[in-house]
Amino acid sequence: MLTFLLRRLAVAILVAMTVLTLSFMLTRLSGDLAISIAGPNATQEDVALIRAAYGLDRPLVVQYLDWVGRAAVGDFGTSYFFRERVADLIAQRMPITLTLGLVGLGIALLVSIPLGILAAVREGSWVDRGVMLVALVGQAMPSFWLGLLLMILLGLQLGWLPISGTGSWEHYVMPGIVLAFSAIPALMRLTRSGMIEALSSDYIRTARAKGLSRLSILGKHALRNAAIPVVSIAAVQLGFMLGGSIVIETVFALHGVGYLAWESISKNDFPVVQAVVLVLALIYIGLTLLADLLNAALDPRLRAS
Amino acid sequence: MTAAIEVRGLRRVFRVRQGLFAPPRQVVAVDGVSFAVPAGSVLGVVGESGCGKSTLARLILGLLPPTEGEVLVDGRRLSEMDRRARARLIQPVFQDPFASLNPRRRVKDIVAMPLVAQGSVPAAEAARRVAEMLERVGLSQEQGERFPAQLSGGQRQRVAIARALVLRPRIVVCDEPTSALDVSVQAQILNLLAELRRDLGLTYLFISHNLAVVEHVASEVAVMYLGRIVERNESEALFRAPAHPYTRALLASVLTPEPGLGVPDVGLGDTLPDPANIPPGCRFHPRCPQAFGRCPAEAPAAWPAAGGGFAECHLLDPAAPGAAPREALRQEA
Amino acid sequence: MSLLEVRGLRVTFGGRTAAVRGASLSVEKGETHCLVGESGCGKSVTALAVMNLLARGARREAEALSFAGQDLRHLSDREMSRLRGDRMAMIFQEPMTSLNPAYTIGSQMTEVLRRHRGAPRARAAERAAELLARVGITAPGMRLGQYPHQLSGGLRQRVMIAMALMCDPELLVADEPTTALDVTVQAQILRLLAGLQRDLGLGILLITHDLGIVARVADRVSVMYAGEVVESAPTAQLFAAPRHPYTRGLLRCVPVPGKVRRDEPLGSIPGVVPRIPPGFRGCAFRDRCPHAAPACAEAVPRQEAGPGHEFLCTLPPDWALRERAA
Amino acid sequence: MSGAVLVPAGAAGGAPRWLRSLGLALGLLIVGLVAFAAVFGPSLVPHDPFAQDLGNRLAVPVWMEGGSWTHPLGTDQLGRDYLARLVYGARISMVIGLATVIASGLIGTTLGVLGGFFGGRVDDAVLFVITCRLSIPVVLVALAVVGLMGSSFTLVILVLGLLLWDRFAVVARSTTMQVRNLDYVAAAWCAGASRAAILWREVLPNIATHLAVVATLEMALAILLEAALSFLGLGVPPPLPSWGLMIAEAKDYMFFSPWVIMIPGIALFVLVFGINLLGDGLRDMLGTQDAR
Repeated sequence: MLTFLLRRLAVAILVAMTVLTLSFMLTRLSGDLAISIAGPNATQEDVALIRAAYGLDRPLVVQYLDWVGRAAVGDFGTSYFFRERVADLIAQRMPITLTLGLVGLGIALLVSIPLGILAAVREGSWVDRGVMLVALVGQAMPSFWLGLLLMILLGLQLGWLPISGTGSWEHYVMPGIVLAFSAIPALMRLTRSGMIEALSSDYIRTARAKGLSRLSILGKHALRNAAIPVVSIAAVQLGFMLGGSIVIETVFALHGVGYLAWESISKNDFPVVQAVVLVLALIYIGLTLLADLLNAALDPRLRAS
Repeated sequence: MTAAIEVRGLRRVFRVRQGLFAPPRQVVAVDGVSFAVPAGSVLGVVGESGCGKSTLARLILGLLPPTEGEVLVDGRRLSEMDRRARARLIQPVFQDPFASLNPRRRVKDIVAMPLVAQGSVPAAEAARRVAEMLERVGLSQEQGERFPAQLSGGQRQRVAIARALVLRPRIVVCDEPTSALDVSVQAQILNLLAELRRDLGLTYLFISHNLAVVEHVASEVAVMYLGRIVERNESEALFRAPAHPYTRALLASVLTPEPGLGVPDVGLGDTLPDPANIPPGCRFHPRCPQAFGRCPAEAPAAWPAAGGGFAECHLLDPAAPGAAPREALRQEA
Repeated sequence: MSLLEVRGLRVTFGGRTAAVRGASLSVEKGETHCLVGESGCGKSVTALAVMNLLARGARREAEALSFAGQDLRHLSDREMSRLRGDRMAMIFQEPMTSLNPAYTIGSQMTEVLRRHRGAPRARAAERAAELLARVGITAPGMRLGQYPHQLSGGLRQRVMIAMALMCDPELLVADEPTTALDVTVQAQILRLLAGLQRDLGLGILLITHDLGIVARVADRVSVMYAGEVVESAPTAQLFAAPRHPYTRGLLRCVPVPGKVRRDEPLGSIPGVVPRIPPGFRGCAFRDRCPHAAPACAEAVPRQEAGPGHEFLCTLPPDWALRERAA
Repeated sequence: MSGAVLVPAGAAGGAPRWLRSLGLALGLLIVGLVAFAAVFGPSLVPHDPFAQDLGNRLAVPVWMEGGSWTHPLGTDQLGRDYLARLVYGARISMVIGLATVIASGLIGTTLGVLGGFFGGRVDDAVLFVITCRLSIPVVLVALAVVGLMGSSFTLVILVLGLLLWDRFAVVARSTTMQVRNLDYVAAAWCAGASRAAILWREVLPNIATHLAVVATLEMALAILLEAALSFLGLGVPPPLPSWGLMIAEAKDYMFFSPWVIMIPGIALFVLVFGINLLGDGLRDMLGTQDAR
């Protein structure tokens, strides 16, 4: 178990290093950053000034090592646009994005797990078909469009919720619903197929042969095994949802990390962009690690080895 | 008589990696196996799951490289031949007729595959040989046009046999060829294999867990336990007077369809063999009902047994005090 | 009164395929009844139908289906589940997958007693440990805390047997309980079952494809072919004088050490097991039978060939004798 | 002897077949219609999707009060014909979807098949690359790249193609591993077939159907992502009528005339829905095939 953990950790660190490098390379893709930063009306001197100010005149390797060295201690430099330390910016915005992600995941789990179980228990019935249709609809729904529709319906016509902005808990409801929609199909399908697999397994037949009650068969024997992959995928989905929050935060003008990233991209504020990419990737890596741990904790076969 | 196939000191160690920092564990699946099979005869290899008999088959077929040892066909080392030359000498028939045929190809294309792989057989010639082979294994031309999913288990195994024989190899390695089949179909396939061996002068290596089947088809039998051949002898001699306690236990547990005999007590304990943890001394001693002081301490030599074979057991050592093999036999009876 | 009485059992899937077509058998108290046949003959479906464990979409009909005098046909799911695991228990072929990987042996064993007898946890655990010892498992207390994956196949099957015995059942249905095991372990498990039956007076319905097992453990045998019981007899009688051509063919297919010479062909049955279309009439074996006659396409009579020996064929009961004489 | 008894064995039962094939048929119909619109639509619709008519801005569709058949779906905020733009947008979505799937399919399948077939260190490397790819937030990186390099049609395809291969790789890898361990591959090896022949004849045909299912999923995802990028202004550059861009441009008017975002949104939804139906249908067919 310990060696498994260490091995997983080593891989995670390697992945993090690779992403670090990639996020550095990403911002150098466009060629001369100084020109991008300076904007179209800048003079030659302006560009040179910017180049010197941000250390862009140094060799790439030096810039890279400098960035790695600073990033390792949480120093991502200073934003060009906000004139603030990038780390502070992200720290201010992160709670909003995390709240949104958790609200979204919560809604997604509350919807997908009961529906997935219901579909599995009534496999092949109209209930099952209906649930699968919901999954298909969820998969096909463009999140930004759904966001706009909800704004029109819940915000404008019914007036239940604020249309956009950051502040009270009410501001998280619509974005949370939209974000949940992106995770519901996957979680629902997984719950359903996991339950179907469990229900057709030999050990469920054994449980029936033992004369156990239906509740015990479903709730104790089938669900426990079906839940194992769902729990770990839920952690991974949270990672995807945080990554996908950029669209939703922009639609709802929710000032989280995603919105920050979008602003920075529009303003060519590359220190912020590369830092956000890195931080989201690190969170994802952490979540997959967590998923593996949850898996090991839930599955006695993994726990032992 | 020259051996059609000879195996010398074959050994295969698997490294099971458990973690990045933990030292990999060694699993010795096949441990110093040697034998020679005369042309036209059948060597049966028997043993329980995990004894290394399937690994042995894969080593001989070149599907796995051996850690040590050599396989020779007609005195030539297989390791020094290219795969196409090897294919012309030795071919497999596998256990599961559902997994051994490519579901996306027609039967005639499956049977033709070895000819195509040779790269030198003209298409018309290949088609002729495929048709001939299909007929030989009892399949119609019409069945040659079908896909494997449209055939029964027995018919599929006939296809697998046709594919193995289309290159006219000298040796066929049959790895549990009838274990997935019903008894009535098993008999058909066993009869077919016997007929083909006689007609084509084939040599078989017949691997099975079913002793009754091995007794029926093999001229010589090797009993494997935890990677080693613990007893080898002429079929008749081995089944009449098994020398190794493990062989005796195996034979005792064969339930022949003879009513009234009840279920025998095989006298083996609950400890099951673990290839990752091979006991010191005689590897069978933890389960052996006749183990004595020497068994955990010292690996037994291969002592000659009646009938020209051998068994690796201290009880057969003429110098062993108070452990005559006769006594063991009486206890069994 | 038989412990288990099955008459005219029919099982269909989706109304199209008949897996069991009018099978009849009975198991007496303290008797081992073997149901033997090749894959797809309907023997496992019969066992599941008796336990009412058929998959959804399967339909079960019977002229009679009773356990200890109780008609099982009209029991509700709830009533049936009260019987299962209590008075009638079942074990399965795959010991590797038949136990729930997520719970300990102890948890899975005790829940049977807790469910059917409302026994407190401690008493149930006591009983479980006692039974583990009874089926030959050493250190039962330690085993109760272990998970299935920590046990070998043979041990798991012992656990399954112990679990089946938790409530002292009268009938044990065993569906190919040793097929997945090595021969030496198979012998151990079968010995254990025989011993338990002797001691506890269990009635056992043993499903198997292996005629060797049948010969060694059965009191009575029913041979199934294509969803029908084609022959049923006391074990010694069946092996000494089989009447149905299928039984005879099957017995000749089995290589018996010392009986069939090497290099001599084994007896075999030509063709493959057929699939029975709806509305099929006559003998299902006639396509593969060396004695098939036009009459075989009509209704086939059930004939008696001695006390407790029935077979389903158009040939007269003494056909084998006459054939040998001729 | 009566041959009537001998019916070859096959799978029976399952969900009502007509219902399953209904989904598949509906999916095919939708995708077919959109493909038709993408190919022939622009030449069938009388209006130019780029021609502005500032005097006729935000004309309502024909089914609303005041609508007319001149502009059946109305006009946008610059007076451009909505139907013409919608049809042209179908072309953009389909091209981006297909091109992305081809690019990502090639990358992912190659990686996955190599990892699954050769195993060992090759597989470790492939797995590592997949893990790295998965930890990169797709939308963010795509936006950043387009933002830094300037939006263009080809760049969007390139970026999506380079980012969306992960599922191809995962599925190709796991299915190749399964197939590689089957005895027919062993038989081909023993018959002397070359590695290339084994990959091509024994492995690929048996994983192709699984990859087809992934292809539908990825095409749907690519279309949705392109729409999202364009919606955020960092996808297909204006005045190209990407459906996402159409929604973005109409966003300011949606509270007063909701149909301006409904029309392109529904088009997007229906197309993606259809592609997913197709994928589900394929998957079901696979399922029945595997259950021999």
